[in-house]
Amino acid sequence: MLLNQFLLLAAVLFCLGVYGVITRKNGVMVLMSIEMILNAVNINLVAFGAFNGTPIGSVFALFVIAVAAAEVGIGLAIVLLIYRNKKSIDFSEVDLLKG
Amino acid sequence: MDFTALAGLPVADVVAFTRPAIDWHAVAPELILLGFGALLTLIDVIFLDRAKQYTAALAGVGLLATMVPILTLANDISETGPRVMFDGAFVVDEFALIMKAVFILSGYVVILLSTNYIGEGDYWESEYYGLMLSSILGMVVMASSRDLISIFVAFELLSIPSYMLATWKKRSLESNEAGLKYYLMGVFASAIMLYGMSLLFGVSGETILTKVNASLTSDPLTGDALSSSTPILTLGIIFVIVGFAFKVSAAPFHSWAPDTYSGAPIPVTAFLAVASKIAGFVALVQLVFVGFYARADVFQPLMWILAAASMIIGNLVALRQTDIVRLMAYSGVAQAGFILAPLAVAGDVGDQALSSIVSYLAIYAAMNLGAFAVILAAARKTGSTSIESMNGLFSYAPGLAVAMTIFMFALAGIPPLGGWFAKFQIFFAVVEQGGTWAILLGVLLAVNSVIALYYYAAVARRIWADEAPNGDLTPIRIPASLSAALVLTVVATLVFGFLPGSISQFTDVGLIAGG
Amino acid sequence: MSLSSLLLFAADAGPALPGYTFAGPWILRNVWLLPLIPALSFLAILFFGKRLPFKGAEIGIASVLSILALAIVANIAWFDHRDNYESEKAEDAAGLLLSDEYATVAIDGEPDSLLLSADAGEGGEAAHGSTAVRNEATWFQSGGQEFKVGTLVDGQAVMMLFVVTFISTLVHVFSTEYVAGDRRYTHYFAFLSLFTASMLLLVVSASTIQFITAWELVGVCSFALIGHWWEEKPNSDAALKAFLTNRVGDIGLLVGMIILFFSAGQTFDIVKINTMALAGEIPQRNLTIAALCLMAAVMSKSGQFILHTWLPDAMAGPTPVSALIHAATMVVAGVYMIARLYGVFFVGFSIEGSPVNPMALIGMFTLIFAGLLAFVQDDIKKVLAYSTVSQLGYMVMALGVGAWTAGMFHLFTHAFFKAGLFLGAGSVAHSVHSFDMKKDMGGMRKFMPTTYKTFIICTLALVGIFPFAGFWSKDEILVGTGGWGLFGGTGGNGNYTLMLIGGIFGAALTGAYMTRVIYLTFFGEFRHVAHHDDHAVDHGHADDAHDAHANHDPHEHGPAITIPLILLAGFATLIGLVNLPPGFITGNLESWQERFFHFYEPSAAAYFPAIAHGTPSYTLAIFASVVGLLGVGLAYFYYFVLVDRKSKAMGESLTELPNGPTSKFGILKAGHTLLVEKYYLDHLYTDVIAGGTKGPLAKAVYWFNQNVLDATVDGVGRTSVIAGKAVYEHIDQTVIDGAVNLSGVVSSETGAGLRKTQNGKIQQYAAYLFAGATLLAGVLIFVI
Amino acid sequence: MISLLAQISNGDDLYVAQNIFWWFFAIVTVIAAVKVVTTDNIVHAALHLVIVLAGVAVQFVFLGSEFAAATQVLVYIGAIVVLLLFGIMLTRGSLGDDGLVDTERRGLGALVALLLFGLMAFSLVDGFEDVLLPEDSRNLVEVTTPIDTDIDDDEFIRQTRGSDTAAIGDAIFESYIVPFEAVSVLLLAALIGAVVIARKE
Repeated sequence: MLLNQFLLLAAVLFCLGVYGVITRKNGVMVLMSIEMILNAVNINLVAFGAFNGTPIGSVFALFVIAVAAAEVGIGLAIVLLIYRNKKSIDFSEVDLLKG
Repeated sequence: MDFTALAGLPVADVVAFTRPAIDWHAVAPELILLGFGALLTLIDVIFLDRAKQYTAALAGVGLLATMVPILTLANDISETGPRVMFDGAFVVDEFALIMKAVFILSGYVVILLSTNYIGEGDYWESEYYGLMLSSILGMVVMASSRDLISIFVAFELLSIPSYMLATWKKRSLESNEAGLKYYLMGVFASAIMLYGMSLLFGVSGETILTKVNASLTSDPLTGDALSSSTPILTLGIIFVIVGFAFKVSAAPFHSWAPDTYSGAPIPVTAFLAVASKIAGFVALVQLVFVGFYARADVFQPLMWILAAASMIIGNLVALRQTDIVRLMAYSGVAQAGFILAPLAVAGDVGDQALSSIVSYLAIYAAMNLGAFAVILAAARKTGSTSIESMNGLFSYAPGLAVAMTIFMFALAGIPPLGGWFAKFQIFFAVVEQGGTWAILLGVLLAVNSVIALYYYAAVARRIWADEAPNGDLTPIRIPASLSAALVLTVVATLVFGFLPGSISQFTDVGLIAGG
Repeated sequence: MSLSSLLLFAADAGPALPGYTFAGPWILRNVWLLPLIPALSFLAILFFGKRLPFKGAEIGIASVLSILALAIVANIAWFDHRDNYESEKAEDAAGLLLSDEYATVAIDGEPDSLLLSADAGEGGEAAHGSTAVRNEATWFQSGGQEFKVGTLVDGQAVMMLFVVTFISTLVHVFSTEYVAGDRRYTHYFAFLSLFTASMLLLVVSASTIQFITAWELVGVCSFALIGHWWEEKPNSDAALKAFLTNRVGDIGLLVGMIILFFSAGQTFDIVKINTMALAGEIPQRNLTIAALCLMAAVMSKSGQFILHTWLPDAMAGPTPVSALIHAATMVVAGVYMIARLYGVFFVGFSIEGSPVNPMALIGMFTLIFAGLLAFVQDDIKKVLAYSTVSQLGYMVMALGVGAWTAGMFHLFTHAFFKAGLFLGAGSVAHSVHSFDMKKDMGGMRKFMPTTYKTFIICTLALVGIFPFAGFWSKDEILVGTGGWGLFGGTGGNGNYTLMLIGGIFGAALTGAYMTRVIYLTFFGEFRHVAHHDDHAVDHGHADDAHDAHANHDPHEHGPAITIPLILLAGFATLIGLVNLPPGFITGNLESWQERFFHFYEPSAAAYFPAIAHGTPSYTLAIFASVVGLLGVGLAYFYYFVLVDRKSKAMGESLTELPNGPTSKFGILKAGHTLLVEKYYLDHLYTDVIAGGTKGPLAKAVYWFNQNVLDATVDGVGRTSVIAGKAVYEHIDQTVIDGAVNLSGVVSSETGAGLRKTQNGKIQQYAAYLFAGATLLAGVLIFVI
Repeated sequence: MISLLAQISNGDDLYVAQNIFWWFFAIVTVIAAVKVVTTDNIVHAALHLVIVLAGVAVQFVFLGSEFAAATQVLVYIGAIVVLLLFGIMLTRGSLGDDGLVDTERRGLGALVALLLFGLMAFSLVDGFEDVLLPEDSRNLVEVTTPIDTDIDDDEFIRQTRGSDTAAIGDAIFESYIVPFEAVSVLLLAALIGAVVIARKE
């Protein structure tokens, strides 16, 4: 199989995630897009691990997964906090600070 | 492709596991910090509210205790050379130790700043300090990381607690927003950085920076020597650097900084603006000097652009700020531009660029923490961080006014205060290289230091020249810990300026040991 | 011929002497004491000042008195060293013990077969060169580069040490009364001490990096002292303007010094840089660029056109500060820097043998330009400020034409008489609580006789009237332009004819505007009316503190103010004699000529260029004096005759001739012929044609008197005023200030535009992040 | 695709079945991913996300990294998606279509995403055009020591099934012990912090 098959698939997922984080208003949906971006990176890492014949790719991916879990956890905590204070998780309304 | 694994067919491979040799002395700072963090959590769990008043002190003691192995290591290393562990993933050299010391000391000052703020503000205390310690642990680990995975994890370890610290004023919408923005931008930045790391890992098959560096000079497929970079390498290097450019709030990746700084609790802002930013620079320095050094044709132009953009954008926008914390944020963007400047010539004048950056970081920590200490103290009375709230500070708090003037002029680079030496060394390193682009960057540095003076001096002018709001001249009660922080930073700023040798003898480090 | 003469000859014939030594008298090796004492005094005043009976002033005065004493000792030690060092060395080499004789020879000036030529003219000076005394220590080390600090003491430095300490002492004394009762009295003295320390540090700097530090420090002190009464917004604005304008020049300073650093093989050592520049070891191109950059610093610090705008504004500070900082010391730092790095400028601008160079041109332009501006100021301090700018122009021009000694000599004399003028102005203003000559002064000679007399003396010195100090130094500058055969002047470093003309013209301007000041301030009737209170608000000076006296008549002050004035007037009278031109006197006293040149110019040192000296000419001196007096005369006629006559006629104290339509009518009625240009021809025709038949001669004389003389005076005066006003309003206040402000506005507006991108929407930021990363990567992949 | 066709026409040793599977999963994943970022229904988005995550797990299997695949399923699908669903519930996201989930920033988002993709695709094609993956990456794991029952303190010698799981474990504890410990601190800190942030006062 071609290495680029995987890499390009990852690139597609990455860019879709980017599109998502820019356009989604709902906080939880932004978090979902972030997960997609991180997954894209994981595909890259594992594919390169296979390409180079080393387990480091998978190791790296595992670290990313662990960190992503932590990140999504606190991301959700912050989203919930904002929801409690604002009764809304519309990120486009979170713009008190600017200038 | 092999589906045998899926089918579960046994394959009799045998792999040896070698227990890695661990140099306990070299990891002692991390372990002590970890121990105090755990202790803090345990005490909180066991004694609950009864221990609340001691948590700040315990955190402070923990940081100071961490300085002990750092000093003994420094002594050791000067005789035996750098300690390298885990195939070069973890290195304790002069650079690492200096930066660790800077992190620990600035963390200590931040804790001094936090003591009354957090205690009086009815915030979660022991968790606050616990998270602060774990973030500092991340920084300390970062200073020794010479490996992509370690750098990534250290980056996350120092970032994730600070996302939460920025949100710590839970009932304040501004604080929530500050935390959210910081969190989201941080996650996006780490995503970009990870993508870049994946590409670099892909072409080299390694994560140890020295090995990555070695692989950058030859084509990953053919093994031919590369005269210039390939798109894939360029993309990888740039994406990794962008991730840290976010952390150091370099333009155009600075947009989170002003918003986060102005919304977060002020001690946390000081922490983000100083310790966290320095950690970003430490990572950048390690990446550039160890990981990408062979690809100066990529990182130099990139750093040039980032430095120039940061200086210009940071300074220009700072001119229009009305909030002192936002002003500090934009000034921080401009300062980041200054610190990035030597990296734009690092390929040619490596040692000098490195030591100028290290000096700048140490001096920057003192000046900026001091400025935030004054802002914090002034806000105790005025309850506001608008620049107007600094008006007439001199008439009711002359000590603070003098201190703030010192910090402002130091930040502006007026000799003989600390900042001048920092700026001077940067300028010196950049011009030393001597090429057209370096000279142009030097001119930009000079011009920007003048622009910066406008807003720094404007703050000083308000302090001295304007009337206090409502003619209220009641003095500010400054708690002991805050005074201690002020004294420390003022002394450091003055000493670094008058006796630059006091800092340059430490920061005069050679190229970083890569393991 | 003795052995020692052979040695001296050998030195003459060979390469120039290095020009410095690390040995020498103790005081010259330890001049770092001079900046140290006031620095300590600064701290002492800050910490203990308020608790002392005189609120810290006593510490300040004690410290300046002690450093004044040290400076005098240093000067004396230098005189001895200057004359005897070479002979001591020669004697060491030859094993002879002639030092005593040499000392006598040099000091008494008795002709000696060995040193005849050395004393008689410059020809022999090479054999008897000046040897600077150095001392240094390592400040810090960085990147394998040692940063040294040290002291470099030569004639220039000891001269400046004396000027700074002397003026500073007088200003301290003056200030005890002038700012008495001020609420920041203690801080004021603290900053005076700090300023003195910084200035002395600058003076003795041996390395460029140290020089830059001191340069910035004096800037900060100036900022603090200009803004001393910061409660008034104009004052603090002025302080900021001064600071910012100076920073523009500082870029030049920094860049220039860095270029020199690298060009001279990575050294900050001033002596080495100069030596290499002169030895041709630095490419001419580098030197030129460095000199141009440094010129920017000179322009800002020493108020040269076009970066001079801060200096008049800086008059918002207390008057003694203006006298010290903005007349005698800090503003000459730029001139001093040129003199210090003269090798660089001399080679960089090819001063030798060319008819024009940027430095001379800037100096000349500034001296004329500022002279014109001085005409239209109503604020006495602003007149003096523009006058200072103008005189600094003279100094820069002098250095630009290669007349090093003339420039430094003018710096020296100017310090005394201009400080005297400023303090005099301060004394007057202290009485009337205002600086506005037109509204609040007039007739002050009756109230303040001492101030009046000293002010007149200092004015004479400034205008360059024989034999006051300014005459000698200005004449020497004109001589130094060199080469214009018309006045018999010869020598010099080039044919700076244009500068000669400019300098002479500037002398006329000086005479004219100073006469105006004298009239408006000291003559006529006291115009101070009860509007003082509004007035104080407009001007916001120190004198607000003295509102209690507001309604008293002006009166002379106590000794703390008059004694400094008298001392400065004395210096303004006599100090010019220290550099009598060669050939002025003959006989036994011949050796008293050119003492300033002899002791203070570092001749024959490798770090100093071999400059040629112009030969003085009586014709030139007389011509320049006449032109200067012409300026005085015209202004005198206008103010003391026409305006005075008009004032008496109208029964009030006028400040200029009324020239509105109604007053013209009044003029005709009163039978006075006030000639405004428009009516000039009408009068000519009516008088000549109508009066031609009766008493033609008497009529003609009368006509000549009334029309031609008056018209000329009036025309010249008015033209100058109009020119000055036009320049002031259209160029100085609009174009230059505009340009200075424009950069700020553009930056600020760009900032405002950029600020809009920060719209608070997090996802917008995300887009910036990703787009930024993409664009950066795209640029680096596809473009670079 | 073109290179794939080229391989077929060249008669290279092709894994046709694998490629067909791969394309099937890839297309499904991409379609689901598009739905995640475009659908107006937040619950649908979450469910589509499950498909994407599962698709990524399949990619890991294709790449011979079963351990990563298993972790992917456990952590992402098992934990993170559940967490997100809780988030949706707690923030009372509507179960039906929600017109307010998108912003007007679509054009910008599309532009940035396309530019980014263009850049990545260009670089990837330029760098790895037609590069084949090794047939079995695990063959490269070298056998260093024969089986030995003597276990001494410093050198553990284990029999392994030869999967990458063992190699991963070895790598983590040989070279990446510091980041591993750091991640544990990180998870603890995130846990404590998230509780403090999210809990009601």
